[in-house]
Amino acid sequence: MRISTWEFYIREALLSLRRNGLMSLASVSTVALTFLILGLFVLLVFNLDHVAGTLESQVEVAAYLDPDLEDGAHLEIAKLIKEIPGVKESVFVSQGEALDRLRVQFGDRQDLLDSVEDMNPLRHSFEVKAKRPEDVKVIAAEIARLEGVADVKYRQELVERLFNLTRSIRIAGLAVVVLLILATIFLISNTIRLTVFARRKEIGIMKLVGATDWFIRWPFILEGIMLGFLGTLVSIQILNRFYYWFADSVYSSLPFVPVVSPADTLRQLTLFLFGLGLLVGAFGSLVSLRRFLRV
Amino acid sequence: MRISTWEFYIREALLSLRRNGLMSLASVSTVALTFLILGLFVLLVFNLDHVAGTLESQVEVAAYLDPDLEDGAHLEIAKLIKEIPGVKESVFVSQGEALDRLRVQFGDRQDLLDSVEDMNPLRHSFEVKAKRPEDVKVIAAEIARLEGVADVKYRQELVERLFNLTRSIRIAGLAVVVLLILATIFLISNTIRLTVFARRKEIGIMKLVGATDWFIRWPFILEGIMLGFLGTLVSIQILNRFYYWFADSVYSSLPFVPVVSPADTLRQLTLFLFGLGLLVGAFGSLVSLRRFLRV
Amino acid sequence: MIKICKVTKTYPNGTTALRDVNIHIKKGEFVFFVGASGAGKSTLAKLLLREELPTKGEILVNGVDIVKLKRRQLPFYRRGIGVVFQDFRLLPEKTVYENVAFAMRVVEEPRREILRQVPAVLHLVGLSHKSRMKPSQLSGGEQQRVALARAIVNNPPLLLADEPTGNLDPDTAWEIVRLLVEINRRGTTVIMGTHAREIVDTMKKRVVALEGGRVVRDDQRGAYGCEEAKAPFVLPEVGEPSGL
Amino acid sequence: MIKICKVTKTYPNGTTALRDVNIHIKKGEFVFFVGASGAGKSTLAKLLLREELPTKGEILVNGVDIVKLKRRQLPFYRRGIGVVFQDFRLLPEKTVYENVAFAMRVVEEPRREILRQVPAVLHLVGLSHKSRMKPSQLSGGEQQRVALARAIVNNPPLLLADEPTGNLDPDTAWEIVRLLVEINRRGTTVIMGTHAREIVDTMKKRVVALEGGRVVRDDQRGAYGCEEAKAPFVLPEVGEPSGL
Ligand SMILES: Nc1ncnc2c1ncn2[C@@H]1O[C@H](COP(=O)(O)OP(=O)(O)OP(=O)(O)O)[C@@H](O)[C@H]1O
Ligand SMILES: Nc1ncnc2c1ncn2[C@@H]1O[C@H](COP(=O)(O)OP(=O)(O)OP(=O)(O)O)[C@@H](O)[C@H]1O
Ligand SMILES: [Mg+2]
Ligand SMILES: [Mg+2]
Repeated sequence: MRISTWEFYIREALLSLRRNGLMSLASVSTVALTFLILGLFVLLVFNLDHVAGTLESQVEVAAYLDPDLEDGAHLEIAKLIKEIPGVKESVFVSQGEALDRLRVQFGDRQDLLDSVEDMNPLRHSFEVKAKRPEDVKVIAAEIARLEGVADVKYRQELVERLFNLTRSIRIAGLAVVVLLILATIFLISNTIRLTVFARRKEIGIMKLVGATDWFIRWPFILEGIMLGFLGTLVSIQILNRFYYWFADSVYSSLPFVPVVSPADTLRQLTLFLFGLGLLVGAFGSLVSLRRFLRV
Repeated sequence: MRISTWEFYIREALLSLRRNGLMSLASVSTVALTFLILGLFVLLVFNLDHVAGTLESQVEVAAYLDPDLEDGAHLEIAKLIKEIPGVKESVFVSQGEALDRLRVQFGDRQDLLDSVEDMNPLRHSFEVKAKRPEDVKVIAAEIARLEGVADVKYRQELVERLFNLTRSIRIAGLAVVVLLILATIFLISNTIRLTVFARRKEIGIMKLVGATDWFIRWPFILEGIMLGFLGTLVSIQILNRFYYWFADSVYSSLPFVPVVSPADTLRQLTLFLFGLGLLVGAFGSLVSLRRFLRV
Repeated sequence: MIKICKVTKTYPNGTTALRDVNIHIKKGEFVFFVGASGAGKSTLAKLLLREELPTKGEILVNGVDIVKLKRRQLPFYRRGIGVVFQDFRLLPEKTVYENVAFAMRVVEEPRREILRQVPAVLHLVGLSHKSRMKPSQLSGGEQQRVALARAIVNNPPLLLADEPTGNLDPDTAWEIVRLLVEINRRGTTVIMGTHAREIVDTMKKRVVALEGGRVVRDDQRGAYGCEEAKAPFVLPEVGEPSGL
Repeated sequence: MIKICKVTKTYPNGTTALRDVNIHIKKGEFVFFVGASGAGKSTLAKLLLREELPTKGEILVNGVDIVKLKRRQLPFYRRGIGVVFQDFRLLPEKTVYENVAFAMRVVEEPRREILRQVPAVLHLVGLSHKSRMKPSQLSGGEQQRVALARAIVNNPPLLLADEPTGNLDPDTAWEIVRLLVEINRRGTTVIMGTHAREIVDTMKKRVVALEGGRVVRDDQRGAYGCEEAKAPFVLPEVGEPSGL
């Protein structure tokens, strides 16, 4: 195929974009708008997943030590706990600290504790966090087998609930995103189909003048790709600005809410949307043409 | 205007729907799909709002009574509390009940309480729920002024957080829904504009034959209304089925999650979507026609 | 009835299609517009229909300056004119019957009238048997006759026919001209742009000749060409050098 | 070169446009197809271009049965045919130049060739000055000449011209016919459907007459009508009763 033919295809595609201003605008804005909605939900799902992950990592196992353990023996135990696979971190809580905490929990009913002050009945303990909630059970068992550990407790029910919650969030999020992707593809190719439909007569004429199917297709495909590209560009710009602003304002006003850091996420999202945009543009054109090439 | 002219308009609109099969299909499916997404989010927002409302109604004020109050005096106080505007419900918690609760809270550290068993330091109290979290402050003040009430406590911080949370949910939900409505309107009228564009030549011919603008407009408007109607019908059907299924499965598997009851919500949503669908269809046609009527 | 005074039409792209044209047409006249390809015949028809506006000059129809017509009044003005467009301009999605009926529906004729008139007109142009077909299912000449049927169905006082016989064989063309003459006899002013030398020469009606947008001739009982009889065409010699 | 054997064409809506047609055309011939409106001329052209398939019969072009051509082969077959469509079929969004150049791009002519050939052909049909315009900015006759320019720009071995002079004044029409004759002299087979009696009668070429889809006449040096000279048309009497 001659280079000048490719030049022709590209020139045709560009010209057509400009000539069919209304139709191009309709396609580009449909891509931009649907991708904007899609992108916002992908970001939302990313963040929900992140929050879920943060929650998961806070599940704790409490390991109470033998009350008659020597001072300093807990350092050995700490080392052993850290070696258990799946453990994220473990924190030593001394008898004294435990009582202080209880005091805080009791708030204005401190008087209840005054009586026990002198004979602190609490024990030293470790608070162990697991990387994933499904590991908690195994970790608890491992810790229980360590020498010097008297008792291991974790909130079975809470762990399971959390596990269910994060799994539901992930499944629902994925489902919504997949549905939105399908809807987006459908809406965009609907629009492209209409723009091709408006030019069906031209396609017929080209065929009668001796154009091959591919000679007719290429400019349309390139146009579809350009439409996809432009639409994606617009949506990506808006998404970027919005998300940086959003992440900033959350960081500064609600620092305890975990937000996915923008740079990485947006890079992935950009790649994904561009890929999708170009594919939908190209295939949308290709599929829409089929009917009208039968002349 | 003659009746036969109206008959003509309707016949034209119906014929055009059938003749422009591809374009009609594109419009109807765009309406259906965008409304489906819109409807799902309206339902989601309704439910989030419902959950938020449920949370709000659980904000409590604790009113501790004078320890040396006569037995039975609390009945009088209960009556007075119920009369305070904004109070949703109030529950009497006796000394004994309070201790039992504490016991439950302590779990396996019951030993802590054994010492206080005999000289129960806890007091009788009322747990008062407000209808709206913003009323809590006023209600607490009112209760404090009652005779026989020694002390009033409520968790200022929790109330405010909850208040913020529910307000954010409502604002964010409303914002998303409004944005989706705008996007929906835009996508639908984009599609209609393309279908009108494909018939711009016909419009020009009609004008040259002496048709008034309204003679040309009416069939398009009616067609737009029919497109909107059909699209809404499809989306409403799917939304109905889905939401009944969803509500049922939540009721049966997660009874503690509050779900908005289907019947009412769906009736409102149906009305809203039908209104929106018909309006967008009619106005979409009307606006799209404008350019091409200038002949 | 029609007064075209010093009309010049320059299209937005710079082409001047009419230059300083003055034509008066009386009610009931039958006028041929002739001229080479691109002389400005269709442009004149477009101006009369107010599809285009003149760049300069006035066009009075029944004493009304149609340049000044308001958008609202346009449809009502146009209803007084039947038009056969050079490129037919039929509604592609409507049947032959509906295309013709459309012109009557536009003026809200009662259904009874439509049911009576449309088949009659289709019979006149010889297309009764094609009334259920779409324009795309017709031959060129058939489409042209549908366009004529639509133009005359409302008995308009003015008929603009832009090459109404361009796609017709001589016999059918003559039948159409016969029809136009008949309509003209009943009082309709007929303006016909045409290239059909035989028809113009035979009819001996008023002929306005355009050339490069100017009126170069306006004869009461004129012919297609300047000389009454033109020398017949001579085939080029075999082997003659040519520009191809 | 072309053998049309027992071809019948019935359109999906039941109209039979051609009935049992047999025509053989030798390479280098110049053939007129004449016939009343709806006789089947355009249908024949559509069959030869394989825009439509015959209901019955065979069409051999250069020994190949074009009915059996595969979809893939179609464009290459069509490149051997230049066509002037009755309704022009220009690409509305392209300029005159681009419309003509398109036929050359399709066969991937080098750019040098396109730059040389397109202006030359536009000059031949007298439209050099309109090359930057869109079809909608041209008069009917100008559009028709663009269609012709596109048909001949690739020097195809077969030229199908469906009423290529229908929208042209007699002088321009004769120039176009002259062009066709010249092209024919260089070896191109020319098939021309026409209603122009004067042209057919003057040219004395082979004439195939169709009537209701049947070949009713096929004369080697024929005329438009059966009789060499037809009685001139007589205007209807004043006041003659009519069907309107
Ligand atoms: N819309 C337009 N924009 C620009 N130029 C135009 C337009 N329509 C016509 N023209 C130009 O105006 C001139 C007159 O055109 P017009 O259609 O009036 O010719 P005509 O006499 O009808 O020719 P024909 O016999 O070929 O139909 C031509 O040169 C044509 O190219
Ligand atoms: N696509 C179609 N579908 C159905 N019928 C058609 C179709 N095209 C043409 N016809 C019919 O076939 C017959 C022959 O049509 P054709 O176009 O071949 O005539 P023609 O000889 O070219 O006439 P004209 O001189 O008017 O152009 C006509 O009766 C016409 O109505
Ligand atoms: Mg013209
Ligand atoms: Mg024909």
